[in-house]
Amino acid sequence: MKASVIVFPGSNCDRDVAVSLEAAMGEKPAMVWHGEADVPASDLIVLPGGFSYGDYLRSGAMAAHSPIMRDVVKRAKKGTPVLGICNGFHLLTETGLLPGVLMRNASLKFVCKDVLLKVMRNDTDFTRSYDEDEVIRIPVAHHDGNYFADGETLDRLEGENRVAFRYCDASGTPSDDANPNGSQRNIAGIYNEAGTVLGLMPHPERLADPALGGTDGKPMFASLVGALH
Amino acid sequence: MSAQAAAMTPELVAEHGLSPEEYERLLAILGREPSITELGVFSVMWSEHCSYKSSKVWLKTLPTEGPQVICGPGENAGIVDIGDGQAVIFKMESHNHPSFIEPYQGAATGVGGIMRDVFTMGARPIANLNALRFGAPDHAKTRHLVSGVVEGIGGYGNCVGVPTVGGEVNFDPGYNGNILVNAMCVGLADTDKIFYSAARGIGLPVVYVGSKTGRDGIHGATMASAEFDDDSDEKRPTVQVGDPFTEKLLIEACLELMAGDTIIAIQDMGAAGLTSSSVEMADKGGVGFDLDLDKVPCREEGMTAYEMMLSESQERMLIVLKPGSEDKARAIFEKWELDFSVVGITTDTGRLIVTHSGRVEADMPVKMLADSAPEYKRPWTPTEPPALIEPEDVPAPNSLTDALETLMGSPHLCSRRWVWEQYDHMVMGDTVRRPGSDAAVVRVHGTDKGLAATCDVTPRYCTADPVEGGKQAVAEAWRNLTASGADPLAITDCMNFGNPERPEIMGQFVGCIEGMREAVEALDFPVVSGNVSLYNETNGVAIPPTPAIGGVGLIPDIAYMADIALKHEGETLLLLGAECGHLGQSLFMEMMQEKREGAPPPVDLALERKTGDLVRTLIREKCVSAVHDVSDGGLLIAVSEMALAGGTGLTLTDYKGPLPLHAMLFGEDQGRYVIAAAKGDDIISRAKTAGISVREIGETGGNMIRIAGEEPVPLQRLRDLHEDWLPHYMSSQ
Amino acid sequence: MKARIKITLKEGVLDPQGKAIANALGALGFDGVGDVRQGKYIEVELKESERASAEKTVESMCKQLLANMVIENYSYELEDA
Amino acid sequence: MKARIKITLKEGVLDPQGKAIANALGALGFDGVGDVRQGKYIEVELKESERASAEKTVESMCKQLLANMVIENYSYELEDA
Ligand SMILES: Nc1ncnc2c1ncn2[C@@H]1O[C@H](COP(=O)(O)OP(=O)(O)O)[C@@H](O)[C@H]1O
Ligand SMILES: [Mg+2]
Repeated sequence: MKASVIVFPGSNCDRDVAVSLEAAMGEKPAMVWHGEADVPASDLIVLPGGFSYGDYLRSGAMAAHSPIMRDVVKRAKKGTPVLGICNGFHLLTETGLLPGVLMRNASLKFVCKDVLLKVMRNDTDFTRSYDEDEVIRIPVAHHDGNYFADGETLDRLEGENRVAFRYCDASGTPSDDANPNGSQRNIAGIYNEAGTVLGLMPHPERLADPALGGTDGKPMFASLVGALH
Repeated sequence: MSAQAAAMTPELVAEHGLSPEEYERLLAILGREPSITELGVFSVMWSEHCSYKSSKVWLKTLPTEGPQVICGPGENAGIVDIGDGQAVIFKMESHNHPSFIEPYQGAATGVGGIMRDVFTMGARPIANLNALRFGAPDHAKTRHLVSGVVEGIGGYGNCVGVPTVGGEVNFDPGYNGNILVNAMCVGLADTDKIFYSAARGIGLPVVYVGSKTGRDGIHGATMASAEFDDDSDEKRPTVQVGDPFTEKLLIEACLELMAGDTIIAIQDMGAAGLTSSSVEMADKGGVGFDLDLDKVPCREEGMTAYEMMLSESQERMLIVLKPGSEDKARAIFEKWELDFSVVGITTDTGRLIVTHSGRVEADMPVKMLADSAPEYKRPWTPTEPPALIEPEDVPAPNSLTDALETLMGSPHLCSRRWVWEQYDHMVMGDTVRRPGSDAAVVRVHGTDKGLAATCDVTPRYCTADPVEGGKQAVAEAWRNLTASGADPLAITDCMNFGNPERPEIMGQFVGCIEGMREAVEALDFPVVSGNVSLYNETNGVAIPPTPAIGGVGLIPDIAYMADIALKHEGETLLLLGAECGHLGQSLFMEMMQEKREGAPPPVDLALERKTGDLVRTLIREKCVSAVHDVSDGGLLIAVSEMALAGGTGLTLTDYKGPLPLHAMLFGEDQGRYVIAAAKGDDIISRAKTAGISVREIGETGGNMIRIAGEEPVPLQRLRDLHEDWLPHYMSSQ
Repeated sequence: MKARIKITLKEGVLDPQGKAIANALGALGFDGVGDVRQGKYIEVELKESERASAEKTVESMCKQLLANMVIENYSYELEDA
Repeated sequence: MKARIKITLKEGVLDPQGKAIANALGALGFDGVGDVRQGKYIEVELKESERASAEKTVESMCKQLLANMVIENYSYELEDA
């Protein structure tokens, strides 16, 4: 399996996700500078977390116009799986590959902590190694993770089974207390129509190594390797 | 201030913070009247902030060497060997005054500045810490300052992508008029890729990289060396704004350049920007610099030489390159969308010659600028240590468990989660021990080694007895590293004090240094870098003496480290270290009697070392499942923190010893650790053989804290009290 | 020419910052504060000297980058330098 | 009454966001973009109906909360509802 991690000025989880990918794939992903015109041949494209362009103006707004993004969009539309984590999720919404926006957290504060997520589907390339409705623990670290879309869009997302993860309590119930940022309907991540593009705010790469205190992020990388090798 | 019309008047000289004697000295050095630019340059170089003129004689007494030390104080940061061709590079620095004036930007730029000190030496920053002191919670400005400072630290560190893994927070009315924001950065480098600031060689290009220069913080260095008065608001326009995005690019660009073989010397532009960086580089290299200010990238129009030399715009570096490598270097900085400009050349004149628009604006001897700063041995009077208070002389509380609840839910001991959840403490994927334990631990990327880091000082001890307080600060840092399983390596310090021209303040400084020196020597825990912040006074009221210590330790294999969480039921709890029930200057006395009296707990350095060495050995042998040092609040607080961290309760054994119960539970005797172990007997006998006091204090299990004869305290209740204070305080108006 | 651009949230879009400001104003004792909305204000210096073409430029700046048209509106004024 | 408030950075204060926007506009092919400055735009609904007292209220809102007077300036317009 070949994976590419796109590096933007201000990306800062590029190395972290590369480490998790390498652990799962047994091979280093390609690190691709945003100024390139083309993504090398890849089975998976990853848009990493961080603060592309400082998150100035709007998170992800400037990086969405990076030269490489034209090719990323093209390939995503042709079906290459794309995983956008945190700032990568911002980018996916800014380019229109995913609907909605991520607004400032309701608390207005940056939040870095472990949260519980309910895995809504386990039939995509990203989640096959999880159980359906499994509750997993993954960290979030963001200032702008408050998912917003109009009611119609939200209904459509739910109707098309495109909610990937929801913030929930230990029993799997999405509650206000379990919601770290005010996201509508406790949405932590969503898919595109085909289920090949996933954007999520939590960082699976941060808990994919027992030394870091948990491994609930690991099955995502294992799923991808299983599906795409 | 304009470059023209620069008649030297006594007022102008005084405005630049120079005393009449200092000005005479300047005239003697130059042999003529200075230009306004020269006056500005001298004033910042001779400011307390840059010259350490009041503190130098005392700082020299601190031990700075050891087999592990690669580079001690004097460079941008200290360097310590961690084996395998790797080094840890770290330093702590204050940004007190700017943070009081504009908490968000002041704290943010503090973080940015300390990171530059570390990556300028070739290290990738891998962890940030911060030691914060605020005024009393009920002081009108406190909430606003806490909120701004914490947001600023997070805003900068999170964006740059370096985890903020630890620190400390104090509230004390002594900081009402002067808060303290001390930022620490820890970096990792290869020992064969360390960079220094000495610009050795003639005819080498001097290169400016990073952000453009604006009129930011002109006179910041002299402001950082001046007392506040009620007009301080007037000084506001000098506030600098941080740009963490540019800092991130600067780190990547510098590290990319460093990977090649083009750099002779490199230095960040910190306080006094272009002035101090060029003087230091030229002086250390024994050369002169010709600078052409027309080449300096400027953000604003019409900037004068004076302004460019004194600007404290952030995110800038000065590099001396090997000749011919300019294009290679330029390509790297352009890729990262940063300014790059050759602004000068090294010369054999030994002079700093600054030209602007074809005019020589300054022409000064480098050596004199760097070395001739006055050095004062200011008069000092020692602080008279108060008498020891006997445990019996402090009244018992009505209820021990009420006292426990009061302390755990107080601003002094409540959880700092509200703070560190606003910091990205996990980015870089190596935070193997998150905030909430004694020391944070970051793994050395790609290895099994860990670096432990902590910030410590107990200002109320230092106020009562600076010598014991200084000792205690170093010892507590050593203890926190030990409790996490690390071999303590070295410390950085940040010496925050009032006006050194007052003998009693100078006496506090001298006392703290004396105590630190003793501890450093006894624990082989050298000082490798540091920073001094004086004049922390408002209207003649000085802050408590606050020598903040940043300690770093090495864990050879992170499979062998410890944390404070009680993990298993039915384990034995042991207390290692002597119990004297020392309540003087304790938080118990402060919270229950509302006073601060008596001598602080003394530190026995020989015992400290012996006890710590045993604890570390036990951790390495995997004999213990949890370790916590006993500090603020005493034993009952320590075990409660352990219980909360692991979600496992405990029962304390019925106490039969000689001390009053409350003194045993809340005394702040130093050099102690609580450990949890499946098999206690063996540890007891080993401790006894080593001559270390040891006592079985209880057993783990259940979901309460149980003390014989007292109502048990449910963990959930304690947790609520402990977790709620800070968020509740911050959300009320 | 200078463009003064206001970016505001569309109606119906939730505004956490505006809400927080409204609360804070209330807590500070300002009575009678109703809805508060926070947007962005951006000033752009343009070399352009012709109004019609400057308008076109600013429009496309807003659509392409400055505003997220999913949730935001923009409006602007042009001012001769 | 509605107050339309602009919060802008004082002259000389670094504006990292503005700088980044200017670069991004350049990269998008907009030529002739000079300085860009980003500020905030805040709309506050007020119960107040009298202009003079509304002005006073808005002034003190800006000074106390909306603007950071150390580095920002404010200006505003009032509009009858
Ligand atoms: N400003 C801060 N930033 C990050 N972490 C902090 C801060 N203040 C306190 N902490 C963390 O909270 C925990 C408790 O702090 P403290 O009581 O000072 O520990 P100790 O008594 O062991 O020195 C530590 O893990 C510490 O790193
Ligand atoms: Mg401790």
